[in-house]
This record gives sequence, C-alpha cells and structure tokens, in this order.
Amino acid sequence: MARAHKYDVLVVGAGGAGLMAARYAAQNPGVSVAVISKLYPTRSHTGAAQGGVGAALGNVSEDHPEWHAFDTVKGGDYLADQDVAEKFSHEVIDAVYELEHMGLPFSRTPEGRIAQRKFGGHTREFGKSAVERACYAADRTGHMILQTLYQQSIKDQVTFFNEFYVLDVILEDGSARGVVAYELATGELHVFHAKATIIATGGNGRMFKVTSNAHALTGDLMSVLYRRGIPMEDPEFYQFHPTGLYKIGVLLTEGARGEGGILRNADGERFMERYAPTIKDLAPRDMVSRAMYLEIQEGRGVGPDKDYILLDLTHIDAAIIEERLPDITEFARIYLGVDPIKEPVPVQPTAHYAMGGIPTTINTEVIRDGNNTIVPGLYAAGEVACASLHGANRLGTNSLGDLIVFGRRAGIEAAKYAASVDYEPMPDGVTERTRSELDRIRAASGSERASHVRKALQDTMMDNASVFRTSETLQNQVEILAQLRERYAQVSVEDTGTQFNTELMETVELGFLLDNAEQLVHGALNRQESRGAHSREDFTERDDDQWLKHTLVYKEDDGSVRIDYKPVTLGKYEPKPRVY
Amino acid sequence: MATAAPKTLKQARETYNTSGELVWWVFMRISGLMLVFLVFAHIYANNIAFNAGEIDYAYVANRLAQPSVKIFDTFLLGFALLHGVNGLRYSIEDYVRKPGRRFWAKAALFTITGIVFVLGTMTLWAFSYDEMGAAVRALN
Amino acid sequence: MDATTPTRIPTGAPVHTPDMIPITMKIKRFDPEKDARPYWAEYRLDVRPTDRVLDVLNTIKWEMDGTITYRRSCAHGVCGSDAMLINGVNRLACKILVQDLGDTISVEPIRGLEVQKDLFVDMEPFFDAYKAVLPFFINDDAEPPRERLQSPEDREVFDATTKCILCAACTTSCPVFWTNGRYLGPAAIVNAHRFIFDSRDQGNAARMEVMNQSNGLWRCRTAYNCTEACPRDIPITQAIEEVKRELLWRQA
Amino acid sequence: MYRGREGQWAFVLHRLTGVGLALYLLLHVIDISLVMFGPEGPFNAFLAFYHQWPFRVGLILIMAAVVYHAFNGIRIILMDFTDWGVKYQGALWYGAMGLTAIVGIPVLIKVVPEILGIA
Ligand SMILES: Cc1cc2nc3c(=O)[nH]c(=O)nc-3n(C[C@H](O)[C@H](O)[C@H](O)COP(=O)(O)OP(=O)(O)OC[C@H]3O[C@@H](n4cnc5c(N)ncnc54)[C@H](O)[C@@H]3O)c2cc1C
Ligand code: HEM
Ligand code: SF4
Ligand code: F3S
Ligand code: FES
Repeated sequence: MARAHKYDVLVVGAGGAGLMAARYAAQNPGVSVAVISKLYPTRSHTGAAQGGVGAALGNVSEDHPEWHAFDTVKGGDYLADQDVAEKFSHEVIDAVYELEHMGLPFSRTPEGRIAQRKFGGHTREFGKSAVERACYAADRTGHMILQTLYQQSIKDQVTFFNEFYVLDVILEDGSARGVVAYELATGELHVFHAKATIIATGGNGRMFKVTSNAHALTGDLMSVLYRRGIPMEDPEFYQFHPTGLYKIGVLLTEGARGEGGILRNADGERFMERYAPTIKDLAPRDMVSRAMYLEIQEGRGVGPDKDYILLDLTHIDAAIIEERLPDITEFARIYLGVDPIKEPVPVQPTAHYAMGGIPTTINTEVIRDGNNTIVPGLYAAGEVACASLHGANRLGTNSLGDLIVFGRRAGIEAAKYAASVDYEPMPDGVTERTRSELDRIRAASGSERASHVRKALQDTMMDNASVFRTSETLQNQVEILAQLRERYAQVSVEDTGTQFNTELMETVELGFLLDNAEQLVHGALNRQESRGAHSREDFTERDDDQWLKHTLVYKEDDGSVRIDYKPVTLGKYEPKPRVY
Repeated sequence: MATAAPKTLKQARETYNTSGELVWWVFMRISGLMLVFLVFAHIYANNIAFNAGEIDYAYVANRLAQPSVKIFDTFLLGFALLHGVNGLRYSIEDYVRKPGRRFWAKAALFTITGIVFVLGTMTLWAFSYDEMGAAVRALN
Repeated sequence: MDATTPTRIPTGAPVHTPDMIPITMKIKRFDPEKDARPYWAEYRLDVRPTDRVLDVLNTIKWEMDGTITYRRSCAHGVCGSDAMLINGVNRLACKILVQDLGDTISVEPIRGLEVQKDLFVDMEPFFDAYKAVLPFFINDDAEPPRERLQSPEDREVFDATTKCILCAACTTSCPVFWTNGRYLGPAAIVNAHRFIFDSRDQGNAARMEVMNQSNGLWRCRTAYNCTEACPRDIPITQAIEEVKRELLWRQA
Repeated sequence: MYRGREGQWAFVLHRLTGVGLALYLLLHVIDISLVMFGPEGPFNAFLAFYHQWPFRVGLILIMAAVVYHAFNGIRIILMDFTDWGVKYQGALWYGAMGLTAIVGIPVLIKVVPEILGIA
C-alpha cells in the first residue's frame, strides 16, 4: 500500500520558485506546508543560473520599472501579456530587496548598494541604449538565490521530502487533491493529500542534444498535467542561449557580454553590428542565436568544421574577469582547456529555457482552457509555468525574477486558498496509474534501451526543431516522435530492484520528455510565422494579424494532439517591428 | 528520505554538550611551546651531554638530588603529562566510537595519568636522593 | 572597454575532438538487495580524453550496465550531486576529465557516510551537521525600505565561503570525520563562516556556541584534505582557522 | 588509502608521534620512579630489561619522533595564528621535516651508538 501524507499546501519542486512559494505559504500560521523534490533542494538547477536578476533599482544608472516592462514585452516579441509584465517589473524590485533582507550576498557598488550590470535586451528609455539592470552576485546569482532560500527554509523549519519523484497529480471533479510520489530510497509510492498544490519543477531542456540544462530537467510535471488534460501554453517558444560551451552546452552567462564580451566569426568580425546596430552583442537571445547560426551557415563559423563562434573577452581587464566572471572562466578552462583571459572561447547556441509551460493566471492559478477556467487548488510558478511574462522570448535575468515574483505569489495564493477550504475527499485507487506504468517498465522484456531512445530524441530535436524550423523538418519530427514512442514501449530496464532504482526513474523521465517534445513540435508546426525564439524558414515574418495569440496544446484521450489558441493581453505598448 | 527539516539552536545544544575544548586548544599550544624548551633541554642533558648508554641508578639519583633538576623536571612532568593526556583524549574521542567504550577508555586514561603523576611527583620530591646517592657511592 | 573595431583578429586555438582511447573503470559497487558487502567491478570501454568521469559513468550506465547507480544533475560542477572518491581523492565526477586521470580510473563512494547503493551515500548526517550551525541570515532589526548597505570590502571578507554547494567532498575527505562522524565537519564550518563574517548578520553568539561544542570546530586537526578536495576552491582550512581565531578573541 | 597531500601526512605523523610520545612518557615516568626503591630496588634490573634490542631501537624512534612533533607543533601554531602559515603550510611541513633531519641526524649520530651500546 502507498504511504499517505496530508498537508494544506504542497510544493512540488525545490528550486527558486518552489522554495519561495514554500516560504510564503509557511508564513501563514496554521497552514501546514511540505516540499517534495526529486533532488536535494540545493541541487536544483536554479543554482546554475549565473548572470543576474533584473530589477529597476537604478543603483548604477537611472532606471524605471516601465522601461523594464517595455523591454520585457518587446524582448518577448509582443507575445507577453502586458498586464503581467507591468506587475512583474514593479514587484520584482520588492522581491530583490527581500532577497537582500534574507541575507543574499549580492556584489556591491562602491556605495554599498546592490551591484548591477548590463544584460541582453535591457535598455533605458524604451530602447535607447543598454542599461545596468541585472542585480548580481559575481556569476553565481542563481546559486546565491537557491542557497539563501534554502537557508531561510531551514530557519522556517519547512518540511522536505527529498529524492521523491512526483509522478502524478490527482485531479478529481476538476480540482487538484494532491500528488503521487515515488520514493527513490525505497521504491515506495506515497500519496500526498493537499488542499493546494504548487508545481515548481523547472524546465525541460534535456529533450535537446546541446543544452545548458541539468540531467534532471525532464519536464516531468508538464507532461503529467498534459496527460491529465491540462493544455501546455506556448511550448514552441524554446530559447537557445547564444553562448553555450562548444559541444557540451555548459552556459557562459550573457553577463560576459554585459561586461563587454564580443562575439566574433571566423574573420574576427563583430558580426552583431550588422544584426543589431544599437545594442550589438547585447541583443535579445533569439536574435543573437539566429545570427550565430546564419554566420555558421554562410561559412563564417570557426574551427575545423566551421561550426562554432568565438566569445572574445581578451580585451577585458583580467582582474574584472576574475572578479565578476570567475565561474565561467573556470568552465572554459576545465572543459575546453581555453583560458578566456588569453584566448576567445568557442561557443554555440545551447538549449536553455522554456518560455511556455503550464498556463496560469497572473496569480499563478493553473488554467485548463482558452477561457481561463481555473483548476481549483492547483498553482504553478517558475520555469515550468507560463504566466505569459516572457512571451516568445525571455529576456536574460527575467527568469530569476519570475521565480521570486511568481513563487511568492504562488505561496501566498495557495495558502489563502488552503485556509478557505476543507480537504476534499481523496478518491480510491489514485496510485493505480503510476503503479501499473512502473510495473510495466519493470516487467518489460523489449530489447530497447532508454538511453538510445533518448539520444535519438535529443539528436533529432536538435536537427529539426531548434533555432530554425520549417514545415518539413517539423513534419519529419512528428513522424520521428511517433516512431520513438513505439520504441519507448519496447524499453526494458536491467535494474529491477526497489531501492535507489535510478534506471527506472530515467526511463520514466524519458516518457515525460517525449510528451514535452510532442507539445513543442506540434505547437511549432502549427504556428506559421516567425516570432521570438520560434523561427520558421518558410514563414520568416511575424504576422500579428493571425498569430498574435498564445498556443494551447492539448492531449486528447485517444492520444492525439489538439491545438487551440487564446488571446494575448495587450496594453500600452503597441506591437512594433523588433529592431535593436 | 523525509526530513522534518531543521535543527534548532536548542536541538544543537542538546546534540553537542559544552566543554572546555577552547581552553584545551589554547593549552596545547602554550604547553607545546614550553615543551620545546623543556624536552629539548631534557634530552640535551641526559642524552647528549651524557652518554645515554651509561645511565644507571647512580646517575639518576645524583641528578634528582639537585633542587634545580627537581623543579625543572616537575615542570616537564606536569606539562608533558597534561599535553600528552589531552592529546590521547583527542585520539580516543576520534577513534573509540561507542559511547560506553569511550567513557571507559577515557576513565582508564585519566586514572593511569593520575597514578603516573603521583608517582612522578613522589619520585621527585618525597625522597632524599642525597642519602641514597651517598649510600651508592659508599657501596662502590 | 568597447572594442567596436577589432584591432587584431583573434581566432583562438581550434578545438579538436580528440580520438577515443580505451580505459578501465573500476567501480566499488554495492546493492543492498543483493550483496553482503561491497565489491569492485571493472568495465573496459572507449572514451575521449576530454570526457568527464561523469560522462564515463553515464556511458557505462547507458550502454553497458543499467544497474549502476549514482547521483548527478547539473553535469558542470555547480549542484554538488556527484562527489566521489576518484583515484583516491574526492572529486566531482563532472568536474574531472579522463585526461587528468590516466587510463585506469577507480571510483568509490565518499567515506564516512553510510553507503546505500553503489555511489549513493546517506546524506542526512551531513545535512544535519550543516543545519546545526544555524546556516541562515539572522538580523532582527527593522528592515530598511531598500537594501542594507555593505561595502565591497565587507562583502569580500566572506566571499569564498558563499561558494559552497554542499557537495560533501570536504567533510568526507577529513580524516577526523571518517572516524568521528559526530564532528561537525568542514562543510558546516564553512557555512558558519559565511555568516559569522557577514557584516549584516547578528546571529553570531548562538553560532559560536555551536562551534565551541566538543564535536565542533576544535576537532579540526588542520589536515587540509578538505581544502584539497573542495571543487569550488574554497580555502576551507583558512576559513576554519579564521573562525577559530574569531572564537578565541571573542571568548578572551 | 586516501591520496591526501602534505597536510594529511603531517597530521597522521603528528598524531602517531604524539601518541607514541605520550605512551612512552607514561612508561618513562614509571621506570624512573623505580629509583624511589633505592639502589637495591628494581631500578637497575629494569634498566637491564630496557637494554634489550627492541627498546633501544624504540628509544631512538622516540627521539626522532619528539623532534618531528616539536617542529610540526610549531608549524601548527603558525598556521593557527597567521594567514601565511596556512598559505605556506605545505612548504612549512617540508621545513619541519628538514629541521627534523638537521637537528635529528647529528643527535642521532651522537646518541645512536651510545644507546646501541657500540660507543
Ligand atoms: C545555466 C543556466 C543559467 C541561467 N542563468 C540565468 C540568469 O542569469 N538569470 C535568469 O534570470 N535566469 C537564468 N537561468 C534560468 C533560470 O535559472 C531557470 O529558469 C530557473 O532557475 C528555474 O527555476 P525553477 O525554480 O523553476 O526550477 P529548478 O530550479 O530547475 O528546480 C526544479 C525543482 O523541481 C524538482 N523536480 C523536478 N521534477 C520533479 C518531479 N518529478 N518530482 C519532484 N520534484 C521534481 C527538482 O528536484 C528541483 O528541485 C539560467 C538557467 C540555466 C540552465
Ligand atoms: C616538544 C614540543 C611539543 C610541541 C611544540 C607540541 C605541540 C603540539 C600541538 C600544537 C598539538 C596540537 C595539535 C592539534 O591540535 O592539531 C599537539 C598534539 C599532541 N601532542 Fe604535542 N607537542 C610537543 C610535545 C609533545 C610531547 C612531549 C608529547 C607526549 C607526551 C606530545 C603529545 C601530543 C599528543 C598525543 C597530541 C595529540 C595529537 C593529535 O590529536 O593529533 N606532544 N602537540
Ligand atoms: S566547502 Fe567545498 S567541498 Fe565542502 S561542501 Fe562546500 S563546496 Fe563541497
Ligand atoms: S580535513 Fe579535517 S581536520 Fe580540519 S583542515 Fe580539513 S577539517
Ligand atoms: S552533477 Fe552537479 S556537481 Fe556534478
């Protein structure tokens, strides 16, 4: 039998968003809170974030939340919901001060204030020139956020269930009742009964071959809810970060360009001058990644295979590099044997961030359709969610902002909700679905290995659905995905034990990844325009008349995919061509 | 593994019982410095200025007949014993893991040290080696 | 700093993908459901010299033997999942390359924590020690409307110890910790240091009390294994000695 | 064996020599205390017992140990109270070993033959 637990508020995921949510939920006396995570909290990928968190503090030069909101909307190619962007750009200022009050060790200005630097797409006076908006702690901002939040959760005595994999969300009569989780240590299933459940499980970058994302980022809960009939919003907008280390994808923060780093092609040319004359190397990521691909396509890539670009930091003072970018300097030295102080670093675009995800309202309530129908008791925040802040392309530093702003909102909203309702009854047999899937995999005798299917998925997604897409490559990928699903059904595991069966979990995660890829590819195939990170070679223009709307991808009961759309919330900022 | 997370200060206090570790730490350093002189002088006197192979009762008794040696050796004995016994305690606490055994090991250590200290002090102060020395000289 | 027109044309050393080489990987394995005691398993395979040890483990798990079990996530040394005893020293598997190790590599679980399966060890005692030092910011003054000020110099004092990723490489390399699992261990002290020397923090009295306990700070015998092992290059022993001195002057 | 570096071996040796010295000290006080029983007492008999080979070699080791322990003890104190002590701890250890040799070897040249009863 499954072990049973009961908490008023349940947080799934212990990254920045999850910990922030838990903290705020726990501040309500009488509301019990638990956090479930498949990793120890401090192993969450928020810790990998480097560059900074954007907030218009104006510590280095004049700045205003309105400018930030504008940059967010424009960076998102006008697909961002403008009410969300406005609220966000104001609230993130408070949230950053709050982090500081929790002890976060930001780097400092000479006056002792939080240090800020330039970042891609952040500008003064609605696009005039780059502005210092990214609040940073060297190139370990995410690490500091994650550690600080975890430290506070120790102070607050939050209850954690670590190395528990949430494999199902219990939805009954349209409302959420809790989750089913697999305990890695014992192989047991646990049922968590809750009044409110917050999903904060991060991204899904592992569906691509070259990615900055951790092995653990397999889009689990995006898939779980998708299978449960909740649509995914805007999954075709997947961000490729321009500067991943060549071949391995480890990220070199945009902060490197914020500090003056320059991208060069094989001719040594600063090619971004041609693509974005005003802010050059600090253009939004989608533009830079595309420019890099184009340079490579046109034969100006570097190296024996002419397939990478150089990030040049050699003109920057060595002391500044060591002080402000110590970690990425080390990454280049260790993994490529290149010393950024002396030589330019080989980079290539790397799969980085899902703009889309579980659709939510501005208050992080999960919605189930284009009419914004709320799923009572279900909340989502962080990279896994799509409150439509990032639109078609996220600006650098806006994800960490997203975590703290919407993580906080989720905690507050969920606790408020939990305090106002009683536990709804837990239906019978809630573990059946999970148990039978696990049993099926354990008992399978097929000849396929999960790793081979996953590799095929990652390679083909990279080829067919990454920076540039065409109807042909996407159609092709739809078929490949169907074949991969068949192969997935043949996957068997060698480890049939109950304790610490990581092979079993990797296999389950592969199933989740396949769903994530399906959402992305279908969303992309249907969207016949180019916008933000979604770039169609057969539809190269943005088409606001037809496509200024959010995609919703549904999984039907028969396994087929249905696409629907919902309108974008517009506001002050009229959609305009995006030039920098 | 489910962890009802944090350790409060109270729990921390319960887990770690207070003691004078700091004082001992300082003592180890001060006594160590003193011992450099005491031990080296001791070795010099007994092994370098004198042929260690020829040490016998007479030599020892003669030495112990001098008050300056008595005082010097008392310091040496006290510091070396305290320094050594505390060092041995460190080792016991690191290597003897079962609480019961650890208790007995330490009890035995302290008892033996106590006895040795008494023995040593008696040797230094309770007897007149002048007479004994004279007796020996007479014997020869 | 704005080098709009390049004065020289840097092209960088071309990055070649080196050829595969054969290696032998020895892994200390243990499955509580099958084995009475741990044993060494050997795998022979071809890898690239620039592969991380984690890549090698992945290759074994994905191509040769799916039962092998270890923690990993970020794969570039920032999450702290995969501290292991590699060729006799504690390293993160994702931060050490085959070319730095030679063609025979041995991998064991980190020491001093109970082995649960293969390279999985029970991390709870480690985190308990960490939690005991009150590793969180304490300041009960009214919060200012904006940030608390801190000079870059004051920020610099504790910079090194903010880098800790709680990988346990240090604590499980410490000879004192191996035999006396109740010793707080270097990781906990590092995290105490991070707050003790933060000019904004006020919780030191309580923290020092924990440090001063019989299994606290004073058990450190300056063996430096922790410092050698730390994948974040934190000068751990230096930090421990700073805390010792701080505690000493405070009590004096 | 954990492949630690200077610091680890310095610690292991310091502890081994410390424990060795402490145990020797206990024995040494006991045997010297036998002088209390006067010239006819067991003292000389004990000395004869000590003159057996293993004890003679042991005594030489103890002398080497005390020299190492003393110099490394000073190294530890330097590390505890100065930043450069920590920074150059490796070099200091080699220094301690070197000093042990410099001080120890002449002493041993003088003492070993005597203890071994050759001189
Ligand atoms: C290398 C890198 C650098 C970045 N730099 C920046 C930057 O400078 N600025 C910026 O704004 N953004 C940056 N980002 C983006 C940002 O860091 C992430 O989007 C953000 O950290 C995601 O946080 P999260 O809380 O949503 O999820 P995560 O931090 O990824 O946490 C996910 C949590 O969910 C848990 N989980 C997942 N699946 C399950 C399951 N099935 N059951 C139970 N638990 C589960 C995990 O254990 C984990 O605790 C960067 C991202 C990367 C990869
Ligand atoms: C000669 C000068 C000496 C000096 C400078 C010296 C110095 C030190 C110091 C500084 C320590 C503390 C080590 C630490 O905390 O890491 C120590 C430990 C110790 N000393 Fe000495 N000492 C000397 C002589 C002796 C003698 C004569 C004995 C034997 C009686 C002795 C036995 C020990 C023991 C057993 C330890 C504990 C070792 C450990 O915990 O690792 N020392 N010494
Ligand atoms: S101090 Fe270094 S080795 Fe120790 S846990 Fe932190 S990062 Fe790991
Ligand atoms: S290895 Fe251990 S003894 Fe001290 S210097 Fe490091 S904690
Ligand atoms: S996998 Fe994250 S530190 Fe190695």
